[in-house]
Amino acid sequence: MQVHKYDVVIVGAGGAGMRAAIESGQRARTAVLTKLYPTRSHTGAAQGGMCAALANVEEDNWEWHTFDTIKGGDYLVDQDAAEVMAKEAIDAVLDLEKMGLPFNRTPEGKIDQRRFGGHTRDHGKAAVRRACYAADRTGHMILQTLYQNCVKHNVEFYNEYYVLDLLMVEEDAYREDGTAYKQKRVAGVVSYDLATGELHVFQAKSVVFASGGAGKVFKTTSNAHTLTGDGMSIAFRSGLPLEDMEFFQFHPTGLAGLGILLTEGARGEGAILRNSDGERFMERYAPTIKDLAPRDIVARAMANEVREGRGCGPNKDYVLLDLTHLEPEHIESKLPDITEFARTYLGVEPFTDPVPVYPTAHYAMGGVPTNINTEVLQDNDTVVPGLFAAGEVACVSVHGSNRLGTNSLLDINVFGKRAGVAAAEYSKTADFVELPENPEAFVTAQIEGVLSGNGTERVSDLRSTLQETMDANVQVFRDERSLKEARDVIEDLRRRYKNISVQDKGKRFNLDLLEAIELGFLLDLAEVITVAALHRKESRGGHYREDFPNRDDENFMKHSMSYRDAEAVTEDIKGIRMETKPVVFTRYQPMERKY
Amino acid sequence: MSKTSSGTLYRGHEGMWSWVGHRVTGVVIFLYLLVHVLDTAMVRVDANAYDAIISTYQTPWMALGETGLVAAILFHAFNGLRLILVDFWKQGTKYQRQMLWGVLILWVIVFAGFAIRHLSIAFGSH
Amino acid sequence: MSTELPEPASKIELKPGVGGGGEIPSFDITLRVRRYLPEATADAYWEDFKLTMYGTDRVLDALHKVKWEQDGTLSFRRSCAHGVCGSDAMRINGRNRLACKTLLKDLDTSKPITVEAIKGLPLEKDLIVDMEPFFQSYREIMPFLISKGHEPTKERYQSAEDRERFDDTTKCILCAACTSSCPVFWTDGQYFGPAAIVNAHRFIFDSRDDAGDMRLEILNDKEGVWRCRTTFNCSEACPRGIQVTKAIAEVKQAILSRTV
Amino acid sequence: MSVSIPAPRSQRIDPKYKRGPKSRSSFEMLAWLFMRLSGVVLIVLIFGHLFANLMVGEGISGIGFGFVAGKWASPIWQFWDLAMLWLAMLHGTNGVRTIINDYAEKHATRAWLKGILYVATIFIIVLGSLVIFTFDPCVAGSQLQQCL
Ligand SMILES: Cc1cc2nc3c(=O)[nH]c(=O)nc-3n(C[C@H](O)[C@H](O)[C@H](O)COP(=O)(O)OP(=O)(O)OC[C@H]3O[C@@H](n4cnc5c(N)ncnc54)[C@H](O)[C@@H]3O)c2cc1C
Ligand code: HEM
Ligand code: SF4
Ligand code: F3S
Ligand code: FES
Repeated sequence: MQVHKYDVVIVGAGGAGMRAAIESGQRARTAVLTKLYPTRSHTGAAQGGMCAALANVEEDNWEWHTFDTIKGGDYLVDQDAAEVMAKEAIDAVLDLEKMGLPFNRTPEGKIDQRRFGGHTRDHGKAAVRRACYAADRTGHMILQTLYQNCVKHNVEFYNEYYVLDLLMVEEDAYREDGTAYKQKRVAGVVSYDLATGELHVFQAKSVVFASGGAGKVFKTTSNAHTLTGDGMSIAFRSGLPLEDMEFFQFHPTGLAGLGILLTEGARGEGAILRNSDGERFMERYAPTIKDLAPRDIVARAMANEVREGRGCGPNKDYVLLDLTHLEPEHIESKLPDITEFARTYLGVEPFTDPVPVYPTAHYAMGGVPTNINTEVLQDNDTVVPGLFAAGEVACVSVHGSNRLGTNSLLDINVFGKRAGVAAAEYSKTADFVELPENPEAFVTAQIEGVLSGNGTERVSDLRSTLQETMDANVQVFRDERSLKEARDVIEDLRRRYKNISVQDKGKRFNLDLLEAIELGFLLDLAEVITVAALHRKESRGGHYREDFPNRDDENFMKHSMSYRDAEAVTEDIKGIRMETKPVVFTRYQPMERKY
Repeated sequence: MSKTSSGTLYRGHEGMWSWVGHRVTGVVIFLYLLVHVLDTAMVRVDANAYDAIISTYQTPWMALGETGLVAAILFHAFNGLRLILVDFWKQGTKYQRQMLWGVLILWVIVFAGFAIRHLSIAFGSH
Repeated sequence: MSTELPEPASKIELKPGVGGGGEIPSFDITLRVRRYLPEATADAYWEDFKLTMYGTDRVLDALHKVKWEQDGTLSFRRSCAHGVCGSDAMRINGRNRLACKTLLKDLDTSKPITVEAIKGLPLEKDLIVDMEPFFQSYREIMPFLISKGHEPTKERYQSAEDRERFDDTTKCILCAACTSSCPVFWTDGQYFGPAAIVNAHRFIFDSRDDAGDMRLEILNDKEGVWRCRTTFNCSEACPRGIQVTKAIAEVKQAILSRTV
Repeated sequence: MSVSIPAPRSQRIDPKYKRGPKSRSSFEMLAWLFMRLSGVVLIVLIFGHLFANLMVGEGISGIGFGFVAGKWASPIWQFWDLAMLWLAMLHGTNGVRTIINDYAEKHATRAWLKGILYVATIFIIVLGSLVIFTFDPCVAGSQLQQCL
């Protein structure tokens, strides 16, 4: 084992992590630990764009953007955070341009902007062109540009270092009203070097979590194989809460079976959805706007068709996205990417045949709770000094119960930057927190446990069972029965997880071992998601309970906070305590969400 | 680095094989040139010795060798022109494949012309 | 939407087979993987795996199937699984491709499908190579925008044509398929390699950048652009369809016209 | 688990990939340019040479001391062959130099091979030039009329 000392340690080198590193690297001694080479992070997969009210092509302002964000999130958005994000969006885009990001340009040479779902002028009057973009590779360009600037500023990367534990200490402390509580402080992290199998402990004054999403909880997902929610799960295991985990966004049009995303733009250009009878089924669910209804409505309609036996394909488990009535030239010029994906991955020629699609798990609205300064909260309002989080792993919460397209790339830039600055500033005045004795003990035991286990269960079997269960029971439709079923399966998988074995016992590039550990993270999160979903007996944004189909502001206009607590029992699950946290309102009162 | 023994040959496309050809022919021509200057240098030493050496060039076997050499020179020369076009002509990289076919066609034609004439002289007049 | 589209039929006849039912077509393949387990054997060796795969499966799926069902020690990098992250460049049937973008049915499945690590970088385990030398070359060409003078308060302007000038080379995902397909790089590891040149090109031809000369100077090295023998392997290998050799030619021209 | 292997990345980057100090001059560029320019000229020279020697008249059968003497009697052919000698040798030498750079990994090997190459090249160029400049039609054994 080796010990390294840094002022700031950043976990994750996606958009959020690298944006933080650029700020922090110039102010304090910074290390970035990442399980992937930075340019492999999933931020690179984002296509659509990044919103900011630049008003380059038409009138716009950040207040409208704030409103759209809040309304899009079905009023579960913390409005102070949404204001910060919309206000700082403009600088976030300009910063990226100055760093060299090659945005598409208007004829005058300014950054071009285009329309995107849910972004409107003057509180919903009409669609507005707010998304800045670089062809259909906006995320790729952001990721590359940020990495380039990290190279410029000589940021120290530890590539293929898996962070497996967060080191924190607890101190007795007293609130203003005199009540005692345990104050957590961050001491560092423990990481596993993939190439050598050695453990490295990083002692740091500030730790920034930016480890991205957790889409692999589901089977059908637009997320990468490596998005296993490590950061969320590590925080949860360390006794920190997770906020709003029941809210997961399902994007309607993922390539069936694969989950690869086909942008919303397809339907914008006139593509329509059909079931196995060739029916344009959206006519039944949203008679006026049909296929262009909001993401959650379309996704539910698709799932319903399949559920009622009108799915297509050998297993009747998907519907069709029909572009065959459109002009080939038009598709080719507007949607080159999705036509290429359909051709490459499904062998379907979209000009002549409809493309199999199904909702795909896309984005975790919830995560590690933070305030607008990206400081992680250990309860509703106590920050953990030195611990920060940004990006998909965090929940500030700017997305509430449903994220608007293009707001995530914005989120990672705005709050990534804030996290980098805050972490560096904090490290200037803070002292190192003493490492606990044997800081690596937990991880060593965990690894030894997996390596020496010679049980009969195979990691891949457990994982696919988990993912299938989640797809079947915790996807766009949920009700008490399905959630309980998922809960039972997860409980069973947890038991079976104790009996796994891996074949690779070596130290070098032991991905077999890491997949086993990642499965542990997934099981944790699946459980939290399911319990939180059971707990929220209403429908809001991405969370739709068939047994409670309406929004219930009276009882549920609040964030959910899941804690790990050995004593507690929630919804028959031992070890999870559910609490709530009020939503921050500044000026927009909840209204019915109608477009 | 035996442990990293390299596995199969890389199955490149036309561009790679033409480069292999260009390199091999280049070396062959170079080696031939070294010898050729040495033998030609005999004209400075003894006319008979020179004629003796040249007469070996006139045997059928050597004639075949000469033919091979010319084949190599022709390929190297035409492909060299292609490479120059790739480097200097704006559309060069786009049409490199087509140009390679051009090189091969040109090569076949010119080489056939040469071979007929040369071999008929070499084999015919003795 | 402003343009009036003809309202599509609310119900159409689907072609047979599209609507549902029936078997998923499957086929058997042999995956011949170049294994190298440094902790077990000194040498690399071939190992065959027999698999039943489906029409939409890619080489990556076959590798996963081996790893998850037959041999957990098989090691390879992957992440996005749809050709945008650049993790899984490997030599498939002798040519560099991304495993996640290569459909099995497009390969000849009557023969074993060979899968090996990319060439020219130190092999670490099975299909995993050490990427550090590759990224080192990338970092050396100063892959970031350098502009002199005052920072504008708003964005710098750039015409659509100027933006188009370097569009092709912005697509690079640093997968190393190009560099590890280059015959020069295989034998001369010091060659900067096509990927580094592509990324230099991206900045040299960006109208906002002022450090083109420095990058040209870096590449006017004995291990720089002049090492390229225009073998085009890089262009053929690039999964993003970047015209790599063309970019290299443009950099050569730029160095020439700058010095001559 | 019996084989002992060096820890990967212990020396982050294998020396094989360590570039030497940056070359300051534009030598490589000039060499590259020379390959292309000399190539174009060589096409004319070599094709002319082959045509004159192998295609016209009696072709290869006609070549002998007399043929050479006849050609070199003309300063044009003398110049032609001299240019061809120099260009081809320099072109070929530079080509082989590239090849050595490509395949010889060790610095010392590179240096040795290139040393041998350059010695051979200088020897051949000097020898060839001398032969052309000091050509004597009446060298020993000459059967030419003017010498008899
Ligand atoms: C297909 C697709 C399209 C999208 N399109 C858009 C769009 O158009 N607009 C938009 O705004 N948003 C879009 N999104 C959402 C957005 O891209 C993501 O939410 C965002 O990029 C997340 O960035 P991140 O920095 O938080 O995480 P990531 O980019 O996922 O990075 C995570 C990082 O954490 C590291 N990491 C993870 N676990 C560990 C560990 N245990 N130890 C060390 N390091 C670790 C990884 O190596 C990686 O570097 C899209 C998402 C997808 C999947
Ligand atoms: C006939 C006219 C010729 C032309 C047009 C020509 C053209 C070229 C060109 C353009 C190159 C550079 C290739 C590159 O940089 O990738 C080259 C390389 C080379 N040439 Fe020639 N050449 C000719 C004759 C010769 C002769 C007569 C010799 C031998 C003495 C020769 C030997 C070589 C060698 C050894 C190389 C290096 C090959 C390599 O690096 O792979 N060439 N030639
Ligand atoms: S140029 Fe193409 S092949 Fe090379 S690294 Fe970039 S994307 Fe990969
Ligand atoms: S493969 Fe290599 S030789 Fe040049 S054209 Fe590409 S860099
Ligand atoms: S896994 Fe990302 S490119 Fe193949």
